[in-house]
Amino acid sequence: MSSTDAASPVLLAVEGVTKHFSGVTALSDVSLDIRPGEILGLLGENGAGKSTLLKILSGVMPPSSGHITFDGADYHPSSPQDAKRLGIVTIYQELSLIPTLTVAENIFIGRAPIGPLGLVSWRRMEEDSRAIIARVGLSIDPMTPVSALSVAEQQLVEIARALSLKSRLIIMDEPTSALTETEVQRLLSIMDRLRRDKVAIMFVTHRLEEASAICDRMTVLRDGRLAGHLDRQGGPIALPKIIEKMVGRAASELYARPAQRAVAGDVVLSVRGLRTVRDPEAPHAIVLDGVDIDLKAGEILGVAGLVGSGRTELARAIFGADRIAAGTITLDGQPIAPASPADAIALGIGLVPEDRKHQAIFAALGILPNFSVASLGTFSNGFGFMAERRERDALAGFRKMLSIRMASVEQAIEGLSGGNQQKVILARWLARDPKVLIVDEPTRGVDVGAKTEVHQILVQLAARGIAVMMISSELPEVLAVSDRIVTMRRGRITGEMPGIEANEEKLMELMALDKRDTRGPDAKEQAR
Amino acid sequence: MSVAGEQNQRGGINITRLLMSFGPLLFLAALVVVFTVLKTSFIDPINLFNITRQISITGLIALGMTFVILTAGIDLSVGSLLAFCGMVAAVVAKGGTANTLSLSTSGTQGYGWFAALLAAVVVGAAAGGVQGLAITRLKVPPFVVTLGGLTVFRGLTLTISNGGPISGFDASMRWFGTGLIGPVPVPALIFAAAAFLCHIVLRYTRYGRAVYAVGGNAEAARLSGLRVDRILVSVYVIVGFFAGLAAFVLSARLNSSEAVAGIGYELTVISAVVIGGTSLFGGIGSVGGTVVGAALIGVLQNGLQFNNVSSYTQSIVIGLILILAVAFDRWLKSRVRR
Amino acid sequence: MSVAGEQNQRGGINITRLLMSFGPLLFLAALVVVFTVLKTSFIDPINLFNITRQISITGLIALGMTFVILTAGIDLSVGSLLAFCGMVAAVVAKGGTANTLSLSTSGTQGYGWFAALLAAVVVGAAAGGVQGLAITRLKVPPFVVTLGGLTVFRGLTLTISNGGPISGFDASMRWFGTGLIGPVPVPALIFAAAAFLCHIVLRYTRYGRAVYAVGGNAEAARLSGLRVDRILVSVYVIVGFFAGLAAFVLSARLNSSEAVAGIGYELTVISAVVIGGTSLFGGIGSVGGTVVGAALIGVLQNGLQFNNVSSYTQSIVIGLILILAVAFDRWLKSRVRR
Amino acid sequence: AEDKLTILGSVPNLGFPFFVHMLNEIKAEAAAQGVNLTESDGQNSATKQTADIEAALVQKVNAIVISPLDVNALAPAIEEAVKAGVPVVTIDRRVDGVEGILAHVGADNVKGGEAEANAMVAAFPNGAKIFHLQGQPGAGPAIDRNKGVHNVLDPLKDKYQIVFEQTANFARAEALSVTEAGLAANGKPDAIVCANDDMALGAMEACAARNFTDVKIYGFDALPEALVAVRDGKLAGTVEQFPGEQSRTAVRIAVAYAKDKSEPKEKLVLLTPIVIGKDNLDKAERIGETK
Ligand SMILES: Nc1ncnc2c1ncn2[C@@H]1O[C@H](COP(=O)(O)OP(=O)(O)OP(=O)(O)O)[C@@H](O)[C@H]1O
Ligand SMILES: Nc1ncnc2c1ncn2[C@@H]1O[C@H](COP(=O)(O)OP(=O)(O)OP(=O)(O)O)[C@@H](O)[C@H]1O
Ligand SMILES: [Mg+2]
Ligand SMILES: [Mg+2]
Repeated sequence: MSSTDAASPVLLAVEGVTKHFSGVTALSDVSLDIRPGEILGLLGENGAGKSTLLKILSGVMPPSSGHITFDGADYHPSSPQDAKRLGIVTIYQELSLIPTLTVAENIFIGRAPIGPLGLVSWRRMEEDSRAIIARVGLSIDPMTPVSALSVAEQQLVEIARALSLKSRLIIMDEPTSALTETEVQRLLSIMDRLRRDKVAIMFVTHRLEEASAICDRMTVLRDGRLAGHLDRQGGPIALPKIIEKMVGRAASELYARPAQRAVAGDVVLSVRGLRTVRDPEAPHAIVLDGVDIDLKAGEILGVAGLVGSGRTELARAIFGADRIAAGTITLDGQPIAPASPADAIALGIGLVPEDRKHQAIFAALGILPNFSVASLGTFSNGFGFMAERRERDALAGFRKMLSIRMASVEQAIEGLSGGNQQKVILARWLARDPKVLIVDEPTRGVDVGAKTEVHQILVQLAARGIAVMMISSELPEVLAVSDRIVTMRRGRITGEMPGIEANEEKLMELMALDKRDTRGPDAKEQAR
Repeated sequence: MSVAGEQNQRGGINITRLLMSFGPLLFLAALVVVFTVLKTSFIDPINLFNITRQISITGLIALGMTFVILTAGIDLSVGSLLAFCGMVAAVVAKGGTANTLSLSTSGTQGYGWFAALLAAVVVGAAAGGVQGLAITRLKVPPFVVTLGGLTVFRGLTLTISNGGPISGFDASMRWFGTGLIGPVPVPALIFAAAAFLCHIVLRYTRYGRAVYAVGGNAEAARLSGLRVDRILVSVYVIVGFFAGLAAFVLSARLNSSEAVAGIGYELTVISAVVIGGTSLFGGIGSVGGTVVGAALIGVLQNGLQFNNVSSYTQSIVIGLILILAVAFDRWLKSRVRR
Repeated sequence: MSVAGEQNQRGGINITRLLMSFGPLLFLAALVVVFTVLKTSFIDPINLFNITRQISITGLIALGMTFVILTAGIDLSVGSLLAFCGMVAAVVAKGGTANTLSLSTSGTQGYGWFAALLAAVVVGAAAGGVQGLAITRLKVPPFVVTLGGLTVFRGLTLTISNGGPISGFDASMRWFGTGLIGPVPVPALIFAAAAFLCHIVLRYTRYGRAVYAVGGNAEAARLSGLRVDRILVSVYVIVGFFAGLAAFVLSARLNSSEAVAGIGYELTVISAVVIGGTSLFGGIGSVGGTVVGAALIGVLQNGLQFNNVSSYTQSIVIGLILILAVAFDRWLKSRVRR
Repeated sequence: AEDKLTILGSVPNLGFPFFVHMLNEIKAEAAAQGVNLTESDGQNSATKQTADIEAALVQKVNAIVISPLDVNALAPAIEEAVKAGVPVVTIDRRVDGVEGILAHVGADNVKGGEAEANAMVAAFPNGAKIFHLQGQPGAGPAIDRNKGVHNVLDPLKDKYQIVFEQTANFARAEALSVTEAGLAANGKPDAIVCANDDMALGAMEACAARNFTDVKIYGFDALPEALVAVRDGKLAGTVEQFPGEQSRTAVRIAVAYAKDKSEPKEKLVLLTPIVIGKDNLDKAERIGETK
């Protein structure tokens, strides 16, 4: 990889940018610069101010003070169009696709190909977008509405759209948070190609290996301030150096494998021959095709698989969120048939869903109601009145235990950084003290420090005898925390091994015998 | 984020809270001042009690509507449902559809005020429940179901009464519309008590929390174990109950149940809720706001009539003030960012 | 994904597409069959043309409302705005507010039909634009702004005409309401042409696609570089334009502009749009659906009248069918995957 | 029944008892004459009433008896009927400018308003302080009745002051709260003149609540409920326009023509509206319903 050509002129320079949100200082006197053909990593813990900085650069919001130049000229974008016109393209952390429109239309939003009469040519739009998404490895029908896509697929569409725009600077805010290894690798190689074409890229991620592998330089933020710059000098920037800058102290080992625990107890949850039906409301959902799985008390079962392998569907089926076509589920030896999440929860099952924004948080509500929504029974008296005192005490406990950073429990949850939102959702389920806890991508968008904390929490839960099922697209994470690992592909379980024997190569082999082909003939047949 | 920042943040939030409830309240206060300056007798207790009595009918329905709108729903049928419940109450109170025209009927034929009240609220709640089921089971949007309800209930009302009013209730029933306890009109007391109850339910109970959660994000609420459909049905039952209660009070007040009662009430009621700061997208709002919103509309109408403003001009002024009140509220809130 | 899968997928989409538009259409067809069986003269061309003429007024407004609802907005002011534009058109056509009652006025005093038409649509579009600006600049929700507009425009209309109608236009203007081209009523032709144009704009222009995008997710649309506020204002201009056009046609048809015209139209118009499958949450819907929705309501009203169903029963039946039509559409869609 | 004649009976708005009565009388007379009746409710919309006429023309009714919601707006539809050779008899509200209408049977609303105001003036020879409750803004009868009242009172401005004039949309609940506001703002008036009985009854409740039992309240339409109130001395009077008689006469004329083309004796039958007070209750058409 070519290192930055120090002689090339600075493309974008940020000088002393500060941003206040009514009392909160999200950014304080931050400066950085980026040159053409350079990949600059922007790193920092949750809430460090990365997204805020990127939003300023892409014209979503103005800075409170500070100065920005682009191409040597003053740059004060008043809207995203201004940025776009200059060739600054952004992939936002919260996905910004239009769910009701097709993939093709999302890719060509505002610039649909025009035919001879000045009318939109749907045929060309479809063809061109098929080629564009193929670049990122997607082969879905471009005329599919985005609402039918999984989070990962949406993220790929968003990336594809950004890449298809003529750009000089691409800003990527956690583009890989929902992706599995294969897609990530593909993205990294595309980024490398763009670098050779002299496009500048600003890249935010909490997956430090990725950042280390691709970035030429890194700027690290801590508490809204500049914590320092790191440079690739000959080799990739070492992880401990990054972590030290991020958290302000020497780094412990990143994915410390927790000490092996006592062997797990009895089987708590047992699934046999689980099949699901194709849901007309979510036609792309993977159909489970006879899943058998056992979950023991006190163990963490890691579930690995590529995007679209059916892990989320498995979790939702067990949780009563989707209809089941065939198969049995037993809990503590008793057959159960949860018809709704409420039933599953009453039986002692919890689920932290993968799509935080749409499935977990109540954006406009305070942290307190967000926390207690699944335990209203616990936090209310016999007459149905809330025991707010107890509720607050419980939240205070979790706030400390999970080190959730918030201004106050009255604050609307949307004001928290993504990682802290995730911790509140975890607290929601911990408060219920479930028998079985399923976590789907529990550390999506969570920073390294917090990630380790979440892992520790999961381990502690298991140690208390809770059966934990962890779905994750990050193999290092699966390897680090799982006592046992199963792999899935095309709605089926393809392998199982003790965590201690597993490694990335073995898992990859079980996950991906062929290319992403989730809607192959057998899956379809099953759908009838 | 520094500790100072945190404290600041907290202070900021409190100010916002205050302003959030004060926005419409400030506007209301300003209106009262203006009308008093224009004509001092405006703040005569008699007139103020008139206003409270006048807002109590739509105010009661607005309380129920607050629940509905908090779940991101809407109920356009309330005006027709009010007429329907009023007619049912009249039939029960008088023991038939026959119109006893004497205004001093002792009502010996009928079943008395209590049965009438019960009939009104039970029918209202049941009708609301049926609409709630249509919304949750048939997956038809609330706007459509209650728009259908609007015409269906009106048709039913006209059918029952054959277009005419049913009039003449006994004194014990009329007391609920025209009586006073001390200087305070009974309808105003009923409204105040109902508002207090609704406030408690929404703010301090498990059920209230669930209503906000469903409105905030229905999918997340379902995945958090709330029985979303039941809660949705329940809010339509509640608004129907209040439409029934309001119908009873209105009939008692007018000494008559009319087939044309409540036409256009849905818009007044929804205005009250929205002026009070409740979001039509659900999850945000309060009973206190609704009370202030209802009061604002009542004061505006009364004040303009008080000054004998022509009805054409009244329409124009009311429309503009409605928009301005909400704009002012938005502006205040945007000053104090979350 | 395999090639077979893709084809399947695509096939699925086409079937759904078809059914999406066929849901209300099937319902409409069923209604026509039922009414024809009940009384054969229902499908007399004369009656069918009557129906098309009858739906053309609310249908025109429904076309504009489709744009608004596609952006997740709503416009409650259309009925009042129609009355307002009609009054403006009358004043221009007659050169004053004086009421000439004769049906055969030659209208020499006024400025002729073209000026009247122009005035109606310009005033309508401008009024819509003002409301759009209030929505985007003052950040007041569309429901509130247009509810305010509903009362403001009515008040203005009454003020202009001092409560009365303005009647008696010349034959050239009346032709737009009562004329025929071949066997086809002119209002129906105007409606058809406007519907075709709207279909092209929404389906085949960048502007149209932007309207869908804004309705699908306004924030995402903004981040994608669309000028969301401008698009929002534009849809209110469009619905205002159509309210003006409808006002002109209505005045021409009735030979009179009434101050009470259009009361309650907002609900009929929104019903037509929603029955046609357009989502009140924005982003989903089509002009074809709206036309079918408008036709469904027209056929229903005409058919019931045709069979001399009592007007009270008519209300009940129309309300129920409205709900059932949408429920049927939902059910069809849930049967067939997207 | 094949050769039975069919007529269309159309009224402006069946939400109001006045028109329910009118249609009931049309129904009764049609039955008495042995013809079929197609009913139409304008539902307070000129377009709806127009559509009903068009539908009836398709069905080839033999005659139309109609009380138009708005005389101007319904004129084109009526003209269409006339052109189609269907005899039309209008009730209550007269359509000018359409040639060939068979007959009109009515009592002028302007005249009614004048009668109402005159009755009030007669009750207060020395002048009075007056509240005036108007009907729905823009509605035909509201305009005409308002005109009638002002025709009488405007020249007498010095003695008869209208201190409070508001619309209550023909609705009882609104009349109640509007009157409450009026009483609070202006104190007790001598008389309240209302554009229909529903508003008069609402105003009556508002006065009763303040114990202003000697305010003279005048209504319009002579509904049974108002007649009872007049009898009990709670309303001072109400205007009788004989809608039932109008309707029956209109049906008779229409049927006679439809049967054998017999032209009516008079093309214009005008019944003079009278004010029903305590002393002439027996003149009220619907007094029989007040038992
Ligand atoms: N709209 C807002 N209103 C108030 N505070 C905000 C807002 N947006 C961000 N903040 C605050 O600003 C700080 C920085 O947030 P930002 O989203 O930039 O963090 P981040 O570095 O992107 O974190 P993450 O890695 O979790 O995405 C946080 O403390 C957050 O709470
Ligand atoms: N909440 C949901 N409701 C319906 N379908 C969903 C939901 N979430 C995901 N899906 C479906 O899942 C499909 C993708 O597969 P899925 O997300 O199950 O794979 P996965 O193995 O969980 O992989 P990943 O978690 O990486 O996306 C999507 O096409 C989408 O339709
Ligand atoms: Mg971020
Ligand atoms: Mg998943």
